[in-house]
Parts: sequence; structure tokens; C-alpha cells
Amino acid sequence: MESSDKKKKGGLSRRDFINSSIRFSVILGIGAIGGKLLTRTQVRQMVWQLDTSKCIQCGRCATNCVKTPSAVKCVHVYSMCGYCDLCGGYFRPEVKELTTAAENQLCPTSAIRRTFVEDPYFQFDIDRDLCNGCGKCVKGCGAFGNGSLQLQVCHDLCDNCNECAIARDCPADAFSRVPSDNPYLFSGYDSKKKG
Amino acid sequence: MKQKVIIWLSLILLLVVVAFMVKDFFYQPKSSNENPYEYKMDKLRHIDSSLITYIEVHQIKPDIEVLHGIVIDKSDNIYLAGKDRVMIYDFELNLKTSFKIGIEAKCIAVGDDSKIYLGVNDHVEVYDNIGTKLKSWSPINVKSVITSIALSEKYVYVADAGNRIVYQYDTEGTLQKEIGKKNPEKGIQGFIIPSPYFDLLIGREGELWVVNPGRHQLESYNEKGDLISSWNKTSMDVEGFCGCCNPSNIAMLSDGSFVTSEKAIERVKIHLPSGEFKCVVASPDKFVEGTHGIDLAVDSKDRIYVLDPEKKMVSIYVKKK
Amino acid sequence: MNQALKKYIENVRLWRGVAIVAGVYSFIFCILIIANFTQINRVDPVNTKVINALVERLKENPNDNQLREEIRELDLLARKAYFTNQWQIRNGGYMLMLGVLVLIIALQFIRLATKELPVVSTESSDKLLYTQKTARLWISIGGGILVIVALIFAFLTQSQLKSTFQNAAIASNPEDKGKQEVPVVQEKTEVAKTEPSKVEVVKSTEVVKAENSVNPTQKEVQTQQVVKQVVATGDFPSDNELKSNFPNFRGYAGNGIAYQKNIPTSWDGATGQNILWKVAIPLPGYNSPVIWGDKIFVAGANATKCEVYCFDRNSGKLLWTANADNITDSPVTEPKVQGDTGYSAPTISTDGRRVYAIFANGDILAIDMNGNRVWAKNMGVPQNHYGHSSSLITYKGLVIVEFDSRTNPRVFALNSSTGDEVWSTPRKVKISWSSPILVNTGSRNELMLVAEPSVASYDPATGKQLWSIDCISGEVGPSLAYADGVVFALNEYASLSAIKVGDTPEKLWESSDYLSDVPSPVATDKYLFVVTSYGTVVCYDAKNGTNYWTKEFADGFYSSPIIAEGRIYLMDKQGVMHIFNADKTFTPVGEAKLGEKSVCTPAFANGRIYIRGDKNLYCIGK
Amino acid sequence: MKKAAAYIILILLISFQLYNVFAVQRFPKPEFESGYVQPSTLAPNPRAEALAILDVVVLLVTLSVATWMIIKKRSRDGVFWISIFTIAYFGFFREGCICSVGSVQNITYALFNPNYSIPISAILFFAVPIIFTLFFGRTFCAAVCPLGAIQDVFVFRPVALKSWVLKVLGLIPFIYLGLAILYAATATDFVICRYDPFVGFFRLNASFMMFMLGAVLLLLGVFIARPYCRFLCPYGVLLNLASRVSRKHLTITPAKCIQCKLCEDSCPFGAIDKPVQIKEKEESSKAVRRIILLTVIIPLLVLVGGYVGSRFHENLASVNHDVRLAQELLHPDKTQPESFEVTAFKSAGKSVEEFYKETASIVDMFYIGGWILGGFIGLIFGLTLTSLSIFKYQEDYTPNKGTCLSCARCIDFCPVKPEL
Repeated sequence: MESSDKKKKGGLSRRDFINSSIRFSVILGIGAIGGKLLTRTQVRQMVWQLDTSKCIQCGRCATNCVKTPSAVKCVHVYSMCGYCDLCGGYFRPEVKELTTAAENQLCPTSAIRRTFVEDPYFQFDIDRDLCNGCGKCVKGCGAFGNGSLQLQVCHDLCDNCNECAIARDCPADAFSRVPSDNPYLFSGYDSKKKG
Repeated sequence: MKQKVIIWLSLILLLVVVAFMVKDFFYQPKSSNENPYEYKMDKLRHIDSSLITYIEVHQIKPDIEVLHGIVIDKSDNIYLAGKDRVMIYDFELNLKTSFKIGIEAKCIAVGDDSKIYLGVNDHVEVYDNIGTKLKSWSPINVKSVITSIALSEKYVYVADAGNRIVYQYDTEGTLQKEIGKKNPEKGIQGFIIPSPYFDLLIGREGELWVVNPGRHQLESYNEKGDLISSWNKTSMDVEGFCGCCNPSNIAMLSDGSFVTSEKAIERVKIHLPSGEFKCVVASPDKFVEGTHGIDLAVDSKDRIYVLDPEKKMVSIYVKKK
Repeated sequence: MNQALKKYIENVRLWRGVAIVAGVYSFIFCILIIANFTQINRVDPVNTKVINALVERLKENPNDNQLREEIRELDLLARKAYFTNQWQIRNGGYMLMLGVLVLIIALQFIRLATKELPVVSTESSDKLLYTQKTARLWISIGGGILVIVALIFAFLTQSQLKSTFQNAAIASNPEDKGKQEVPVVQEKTEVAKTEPSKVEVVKSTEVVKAENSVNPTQKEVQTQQVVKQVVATGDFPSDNELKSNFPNFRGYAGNGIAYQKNIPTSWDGATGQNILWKVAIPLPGYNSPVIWGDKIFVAGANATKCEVYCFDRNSGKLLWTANADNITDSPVTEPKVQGDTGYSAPTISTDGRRVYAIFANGDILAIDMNGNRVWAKNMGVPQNHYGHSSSLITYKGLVIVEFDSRTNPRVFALNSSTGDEVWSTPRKVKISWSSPILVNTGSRNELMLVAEPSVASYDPATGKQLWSIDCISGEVGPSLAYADGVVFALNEYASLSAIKVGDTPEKLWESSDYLSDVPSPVATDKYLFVVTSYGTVVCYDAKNGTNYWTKEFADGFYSSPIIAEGRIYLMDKQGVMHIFNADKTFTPVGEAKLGEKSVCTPAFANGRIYIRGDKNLYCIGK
Repeated sequence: MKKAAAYIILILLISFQLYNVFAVQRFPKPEFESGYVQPSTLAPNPRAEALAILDVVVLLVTLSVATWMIIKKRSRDGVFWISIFTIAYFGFFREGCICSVGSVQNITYALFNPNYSIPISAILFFAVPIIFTLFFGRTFCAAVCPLGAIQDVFVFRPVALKSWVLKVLGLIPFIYLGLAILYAATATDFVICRYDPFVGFFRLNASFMMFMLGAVLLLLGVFIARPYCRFLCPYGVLLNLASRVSRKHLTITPAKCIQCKLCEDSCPFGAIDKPVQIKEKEESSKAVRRIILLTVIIPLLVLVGGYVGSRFHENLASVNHDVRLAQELLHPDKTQPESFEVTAFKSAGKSVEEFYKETASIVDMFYIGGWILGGFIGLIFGLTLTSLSIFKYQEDYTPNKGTCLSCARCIDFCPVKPEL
């Protein structure tokens, strides 16, 4: 009995020793990995954004986001807008009359508002609640106008998934993680000319 | 017994879940290639071949880095201008002269005295036809973006897209007048130029034709700056102009018809002097999608020269027999 | 208070009731949400096809106000439905969550209240050894299944992805590949040059006598073929034999070079000057005459009849007519063809033993030199909206057929004496109207074909594809031209490419200024001559594409140019033969009128030219 | 002084930012005469970065409290309420992202892709639970993991599975982990996140497939307690291994076990090791022979696994976006309209040659990855088989240090009270 007890004790302590050494080597390993990564890490958080210059307006932003409606919305960069009367992003192609009537509008959810400013300028606004991020207007605006309508991930709506479902399915590889302090990639903005 | 059934059912369900994940991962169906939101432009880009009455017969492929402007003088010499270079071809398309200019000329005009006027951002430079710089006019202002120059007998007209105005100079470069400023009393609506395409030409009677692209309109002025006439054609179809600003360039045939070029739906068309659509010279499939600033010129035989800045070449079109 | 609360908590009946209600509620909401979920795709506002159809209609009658109103109403409804649906799903989600929450709480309370005391079993249920044994067994089974399934899938779908991609990378950059392969190419050319030169010594006098005006490349090609000739035996002609005749479309090897001598340079159909004879051809056809010995062959066809004619070359007498009828599998009705192509566009080929002809319906037949049918078969109607027009060519006892049909495009070879298929190679190309050429590259014989998107080379003996290069698009009509290791391909609305041939073809230069949609180009080792259908003839430097001259003629060309005695014979659509030197400068030699329109390519015999006009066959000579 | 400098930098940064906003390329700006003011472009900022640090703090606090509850306080109720908090905070409030389970991929991705700057919070979410587990057992699984917590509240009628079933199914997570690491390392996919079953519930918004996956697992969880944790979770594998060497661990009884057998069925996860009688021991020579045999076949299994994995590498690689695109480019399906991928690739103007080279190297990576993954799986099978052949004498009822999720349910069943 005594001997078995001793044995047990000895075994236990040996096991304890082995356990401790494993434990510390694991901690060391994690420390090493963490340290290595820390040299590259920035405290900056990364968020998903889509590069408008790569975007081909395939429509998957509207359908593939885990959120309904999508966190990708059409954003209007007013300072690029031509305030055109005949707006390719607003009107269906081959439209006959330039009115806000339903038969003339391109947007499937009627999310673009057209308001008269002064002859011959019109302001176009996006109603974010209605926009589903399909990019139909983006294509029209890019084809006929200055490309002021651009698809972007709206960060107040985006859940910033660890793996973005749209990024996975984006045919143009336009999605990437960008630092959260410069979270929009409008084209026409020189976002790299900083500091 | 019941317990056992539950266990087996649950386990099977669990394995089904795992199998589903594996299947979904490795054999994901090809993501749909249908875009329910597709914006279809094919219809607009397609032109009925019966409307195309011109045929491409020659091409000039100048050795130039960036090609911007083309003009043809009275004796049908062809002048091309672009980055750092002016190239002059004779009517048989042989290169006559080519000289360096050290600047990027955005537009070109040539006088009867063979003086070459180049528009460079905010000012005009004058060269003779062998490349000697004669004069550099003083810059207009910081906003200036010169997009076109036209020469009448007395005056030099300069289109400034930045200031949305046409300036009338004498041949020495002294400013005479501003043309096209908004003046509702005189019926002048003012130019709307959302992108840097703003073209001029001198008509058969010496009148000045100006494109007002934001209104899809062509306006003619006399040398006093009074509006003589105008026509506009807005349409997404082939008979008019569409988008935020078109036509981007114009030229005139000997019968007074207009040759127009457009961006967005890249095409070159002919409109009658009244503005009615007549026919198509070059259909969109002749250009790379997204080509901007297709400059035009017409020679004395009414051959149409279409400058394609994207492909860096000039195509010459003649009427089909 | 505390007691009362406890009572509530422990009231199992109450909680059971709550749980049931919450459960039913959650279930109903779950069903509703799923229903809604499926519905949302149906009332997607973008997919309202009805509205789009109505808008289309409105475009046609823009003043239909009723229609307009209808669209607006429908549009409003669709959008309303869409947003209501979204609202429902969102709020339904919250309601469901609430229900599930209540359900969980109720169930937890029930569990608390009905907690059973642990039961102590008297017998130990799990035996360690048994457990271990079973686990081992099943882990082994599981592992085995995993391995088998993985291997099955691996072998089923094995496609050598890595090497495929690597090859694709190499293929997509011919320049790079060319650099790598330079030493190999040099070696080959060296071999090619040394070998024939030895032979040349032996046969030089003979060769030089016969070919005094042929340029060195052709000499080389020829001597090389002389070597081959010794090796080859069987019922087919030697290259010299072929060369001394005019056996194919565009002559020997189909390359647009005639080796005949004393070709006349002037004639006039109206006055009869130099016209030896003229004879009407019974049925129309756009195929060109071919010559063997004293016989000249043409084919003709209409919707009901397909015929091959043999004329006496000296007198113009119709020697025999062979009918292509009663062929097994031949279609009952003729295929639809365009007037420009007709039922008999492909040119006959002959090897001096037999004459081979193919028609638009896919009938192919061999006739002996006396007009008796040797064999005939139908290869399937070529799916070709203009009509099949690729001519035949023979190679050492084989009849090679380029069959770029819409479905199952392929090139195949038939045994010339039996008609049995010897080989067939599928081609990944669109329909074409060009004809094959045979080329000796110095080291081997190659059969070269052109069709969108590629120029491809095959071993004419086995049909094995040797190389292919993508360089062309559109409906390819012109055939290739070859000289000195470079093959030239062009098509209207595409471009002209000069390709250095070899296992790794390399594009030397390209141009798109002057392109042809019908006539084929022709090349010497220094120059390439391109003829356009609208009347321009251009001379390029064959090696670098420098444009030496451009000449515009009044009428366009359909007929292909042939080089004979260093001169180019080129006939325009009006039947005027333009003759000029195949040289760096444009030097006209003569111009001769046939007096009849013609689109066919002439055939040459020593001192003679044979031209098929619109209706007649002419023999021109002194 | 420092503060002032900081402010100046801040102001400078902001002004640059503003400058950027106006430095647009539109030409020429419209001039409005009616006094129209151009609205500013809407660009809402993402969640503040400080909150990511807050998440880490919350993680640390919850983990500490949970550990204290389990090891010291021995309170199941405490653990339960922490789970509720976890569901609320990490689940519904933080919407289940980023979680420790998924962070495995971020770490791998960062190790293999130097361009990816991994957020510090991701490193901590990965490391902190492992370190805690090394010392205190899987207290993270018990209450702090939102995925575990939401399944825990669904444990109503747990049925006991045969322990050999547990052993067999327990191998799935290893394979899952291997795949997840392979795909993260090759920058192909974050598999774990893609099949995260509960994130849809936390967000009340997800694709139908995600919802169904989650719902099925939760319903399963009514009978088979915590199915995701036990039979899928790849992070659980790491914690399982770490927990085996943990310094302290949850104990069923605070003092000496009295062999009352009351706790025998208390564990819904089947993680209590029962006493093993000496008499069960096999004939020793047979057992020894088996152990020797198994030790010999471990290298063999590794090789077989590696071989199978390497043969399977093309199937593994064909999940990759680029590989699929390259295949499509090489063998275009003429019957279908050109896919968006191909269109986008063509319009991007990237050299085809370069692209094929890249894909070839990706496939090569998968070839190596296939060997490693297969070898790893083979090794796991071998080790499991070996461990199943070791006879371990045991006297008391103790939690299995590897599989025990430290939920503390068993504590309530033990009649022994702590010695005071």
C-alpha cells in the first residue's frame, strides 16, 4: 500500500512536471506567435470596403450580403456629380421623358430622389433605407455621367464579419480590408495623399 | 427504447449536418451569372447597319504618346497634336513634318497662313509649320481649361471649358470679347460643361458654332457675340445625344451638315444643318468602351477623319458607294 | 412574497401551459417567416417582369396614358409589397425571438421543478475495454471510409491542375517561350539546311534547270521533299509530279505558287487574242480549275445536281461528266446556301490517280481519270450558313478535308483509294471558309489550317496537332500563305498576323490596315502580298511588316493571286487579270481582259492559263 | 505640452482629411447661382476602435469571473448567469464577431500573409482563452463563448451517448481544424466563419442556409448537449489539448470522493471518467503487443494520410477563387454566357500568364498543404487509436480534463461539502 502510494505520488509529480513544461512551452509558443504578429499589427481595426475602380456592378452586393437589405449602398459623391438633367443613373435607358414618373426610373426600389436646383441642374439623393446596393444606377452613372454614384460598404450598417460573404463572391476581387480610420474608397478622391 | 431512437436520429441528423457542410463547401454550385439588376446598354450600343453609310478606308497610326487633336488645312494637310509632338501629314497620308513642342497640346487649329495654334491647359501657343514657336499668349486664368480653338478670317476663338466661355481674340492674341455668357435678354442660356469637352467650329458663312454639351445643344454666334441659332437633340436613341454632356466634338461637311462624336455611347454621326439625325459614320463597336474625346475633322473631299485617343490613331471614313 | 414567487416558479402546470403556448406561437412565426422568406424573392421589385414588359409597350406608344397609369400603380404595389415583406421579416424575427425566449424560460422552470433525483445504477454500464475496442473499430472504419472517399474523388476529378496552369501560363506568353526555345529552333533550322544541301549536290543540275526562277526557300523545300520522295512508296505522286501539274486550289500545296513556265501576259477575251479555246461549263460553281496532265477538272452543282467535269486541256473538249448521285446518307434536300458560295465552292483536288470533289451537302467522291466513280460517301451536312467552301488537298495517299462545321468541327483524312477514314482530329474552332495548305518547314511536313480563333498545324500523316496559336477572329475566308518559315493569316475585321512556325509559334508582326474577307494572300520569302476584296493590293516586308507599297484598283477581288515566274497574276471581279512583279516596288507587267466576270482562281500549265469565268472555261496561251 | 502637440497633430490630420474630401477630380465644378449648397457625401464611420479594446477587457473580466465561479465558488448558478451575459454581450450586442473560434483563422492568415495586419484584439481573443485553459481548464467553453452559451440554454433533455461514439465523433473537429487552417493559410476562405451556425441568430439577419444550420444544431442540442462544441468546434480542439495539461481543473467533489455514484449521469456531455477496476485489465502481453503495433503504424498512418491528402489536393484547391477562375478561363463553357468573374478579370487587364503562374503556385501550395493536412489527420487517428489502447487505472469519478467543458453541473450532484 505504502509503495503504491509513493508510486502514485511520484507518478503524479512526474506528470505535474511534464504538464508544467508543456504548459510553459505552449505559453512560450503563443507568446512567440503573438509577438511576431504584434510587430506587424496596428492597433487600427480593419474593416471591409470595396474598391469602386474594380467594381463591375454585377449585382451580388445586393444579394450576397448576410444582411437584408445589404450593408453595401449606393453613395452619392456630390462633388463629382454633374447635376445633369438627363441622368444615366436615374433614368432607364431609352427614356423618352425626363420626369420622375415610375416608368422612367431606373432604381428598382425608387431610392433615388431627384430635386430641381436651378436651370438646368438637378440634385440626386439616395434614400439609404430604400437602397439595396444593386449598383444599377452606378453602372448608368458611370456610363453616361461622371461616376458620382458609387457603391460602398456603409460602416454603420456593416457587421464587419470576419469573412465577408460578398468579398467571397465578388467576381472582381474588389473587396478588401482597409484600416478603419480611412474606411471609404471613393474613386475621384485621392485617399492616399495623406499627411 | 425511445431513448435509443432519439440517439440514433440525433446522430444521423448530426452526420447529415456535417455532410451538408462538406458538400456545400466542396461542391458549391457555380454562383449565378445572372444579374437581376443588370443595366443593359447593348441595345443602345447596337446600331442598325442600314444607318451606317460610311466605310473606313484608311488609318493613320502616328508615333505619339498621347493623341488629342486633329485639324485639316485648306490644302488638305492633316495636323495631329498631342503630348510633346505635332505631326503633319499630306493628303496622301505621308508624314511631312513632325516636331517636338515640349508640352501637351489638348487642341489644335491651323490658319490659312499655316500658323499652328495649340491649346495648352490655360493658354494658346502659336507655331509655324516647321515647328518654330512664334508666340505664347498669356494664360487666361487658373480655372482655364482650353478645349478647342477655331479660326475665322479675323479672329481666333478659344473655348474654355473651365470658365464655360468662348473667348474671341485677334490673331495677335489680344482679347476682344467673351461669347456665350448667360444673358437671358439676348436668349443666351450659358454653357453647361460637366466634363472637359467643349468644341467649336467655324461654319460656312463664317459664323461660330459652339457645342453646349450639358444641354445637348449646338449654338451659332456671329462675331459680335449674338446668338444666331441653335438646335438641340436629347435622346438616348441614335437620333440625339445622351448622358451628361454630348456631343463632345463636332465638324462640318461641305453641305453644312454636322459630324458629331459622342462619349458614353461612342459613336460618330451626321446631323443635318437643321439638327435632324442623318446617318452614322462610326458605330460604337469601332471604339474601345469608355473612349472619351473623339476629335473630328473633315477634308475638302468630305472625307471624315476620326481621331481615336484610346487606340491612338486616326481613321478615315468615306461615304459608301 | 418569497413563498408566493416560489409557488409560481414551481407551478409546473402553469409553465407547461406557457411552454405550449410559446411553442405553438414560435412554430407559427417560424412558418410565417419561412413563407415570407420564399416570397420575398418572388416580389423582388426588380423582377417585376410585368412592369418591364409594360414599359416596353409604352415605348412603342408613348401617348397611352392608361398604360402609363397602370405601370405606376403596379410599380407602387410591387414596391409596397417588397418593403412590407422586409418589414414583416424583420419584425417577425423579433417576435419569434421573443417566443423562443419565453419557451426557453418556461422549459427551464419546468426542468427546475421536475428535477429528478439522480438514479444510481447498480451495474456499471460502460466497460472500458469494450468501449476502447468498439471505438478502435469504428475509428478504423471511419478512417478507411475517409481515405477511400478522398481517393475516389481525387482520382475521379484528377486533372493535373498545376501543370495545366503552368502550361497555360507558358502558352499565354509566346514571346517568353520563344526565348526559351531559341536554341532548339536554331538547331532544327541548321539540320534542315545541312541535310538538303547534301542532296542538292546530287540532284542540283536537274533541280536548278527545272526551277531557275524559284527563290532559294522553295528550292530548299523542294530538295527536302525529294529526300522524302525516296522514302515514300505507294499509289501517290511524287512532289515533282505534283509540282509540274496544278492539282489543288491555289496550285501545288495550296500555297498560291505556280511552278509553270512561259505564262502569257496578255490576252483579250473580246478580240480573241491569245484565247485558245472557250467552252461553257454545264453547271455553275465557284470552284477553280485543277490540272493533271492533259486533263483539266472543274465541278458544278445546283440544288438538284452535283457534277464533276473533265475537259481536254488542249482542245477544250468535254471528256466526261461524273455525277455525284446515289450516295449513301446523302441528304434528301440540299442544305441552304448563300448565292455567293453556292453548292460547289470547294475546289477539286487530284493526285493524278483519282479526282476528289466535295459538295455543299457533304458528299465527297473519288473518280478515276476516266470518269468512273471509285468511292463516294457523305460526311454529314456541314453546318455552314453560307455553304461549305474549304477545298480538298491530297497528301501521300490521303485526301484531307477541312470540315469546320458549326457542330463537330474537325479535320480528317480519307484513304484516297478506298475512302476509309484514316484519321480525324477535332478542332476547337468556329466555322471557316478557308482551305488547307501543306507546308514543308524544313524538318517536317505540316498541314496548316486557319479558322477563328487560331492557326493550327497538324501532322498530315497522322492528324496529330503540332501547334496552334490564337490570332484571328471572325468568319475566316482567306487561306494561309507560307514562305520561309513564316505563315500569314488574315481576315477582315481581325488582323493580319505573321507567325514564325514551329512547336512554339511566335507572332513576328501584325497589322490591321488592309484586310481581306475572300482572296487569300501570297508570299515569297521576302514579301507578302495582301489582296483585299475592295480592290487594294499591298506589299509588306514578310519579316517585319514594313509596308512597301499599296495599290488601289478600281474593282475588287475575289480571286486569289498566284505567283508564277516571279509575277503575280491577280484577276479582279470583272475578269481583268492584273499582272505585276512580285517585288518591292509596284511594277505592272500587263493587264488582260477576259471579257467575262470571274471570281475563281486561275490554273496554270506551261505556257497556258486556264480561267473559269462566270459561265465558261477559257484556255489562254500563245 | 504633450497634450498640445497631440491636439495639433489631430487638427492637422482632420484638416488633411477635409482637404481630401474636396480634392476631387470632377471637372469643372458646377456653379450655382441660386445659392445652392452642395450636400456633403454621407460616409458614416465604423465602430470606434476603442470598443475593440473594450471587448477584450470584457472578455478578460468574464473569463476571470467564470473561472472564479468554477474553481473557487463552485457555483453552477454563477456559470449560468455568466452564460446569459455572454449571450447578451458577445452574442446579441457584439453580434458574434470577432469570436475566439474564428480568430484561429485570423492568426493563421496573418502568419501566412504578411500584408494582413491583424488587429490586436484578434490576437488576444485567440490567446487569452488558451492561456486561461492552460491553468484552469476549459472555463472559456463553460460560459464565456457565446456559441457554447447559446447551446447551453437549450440543454433540456440530454441523452447519454455511448462513449465510443463520443470518441469517434470527437475526431471531426480535428479534421475541421485542419481544413480551416489550410484554407486560411492559402487565403482561400474562412471556413469556420462561413459555417458559423449561430451568428445568424445573434444578428437576427443571415442567409437562409445559416439559419437552418443554426436551428438544426440548436434542436439537436435539446437531446445531444452542445453538438457544435463537442463534434465540430475547431477551437475546442485546441482548448481540449490545452486543458489536458491544465494546472487546476474543475473537480466534481471538493474533497475526497465517496463513490456515491450520484454524479454518474449528471454530465450531459459524457465527460466524467468512471472508476476502472483493476480486474478489467486485459491480458498484458496482448495489450503490450497492440501498443507496440499501434506505435509502429502511427508513422505509417501519417504517410498514408499525407499521400491521400496530396492526391486530394486538386479537390481541395478547386475551392479557391483564383483556381476556379483559372479553370474557367482555360475551359470556357461556351454554352453559358461569360461569367462575371471572367468579365471582371478581362476588364482588370491583368496578364493572363502571370495569373496562371499564380494559380499554379496556389495549386502547389495546396499540394504541400494536402500532404500536411493528410499527415496531420493520419497522426490524429494514430494517436487516438494508441490512446484507446492504453489502460488507465482510475479510482474515483473525475471529469475528463480534455472533454470536460467545466459547466459545473456535476458539482450540484455531489453530496460532499467542502471541508471548512
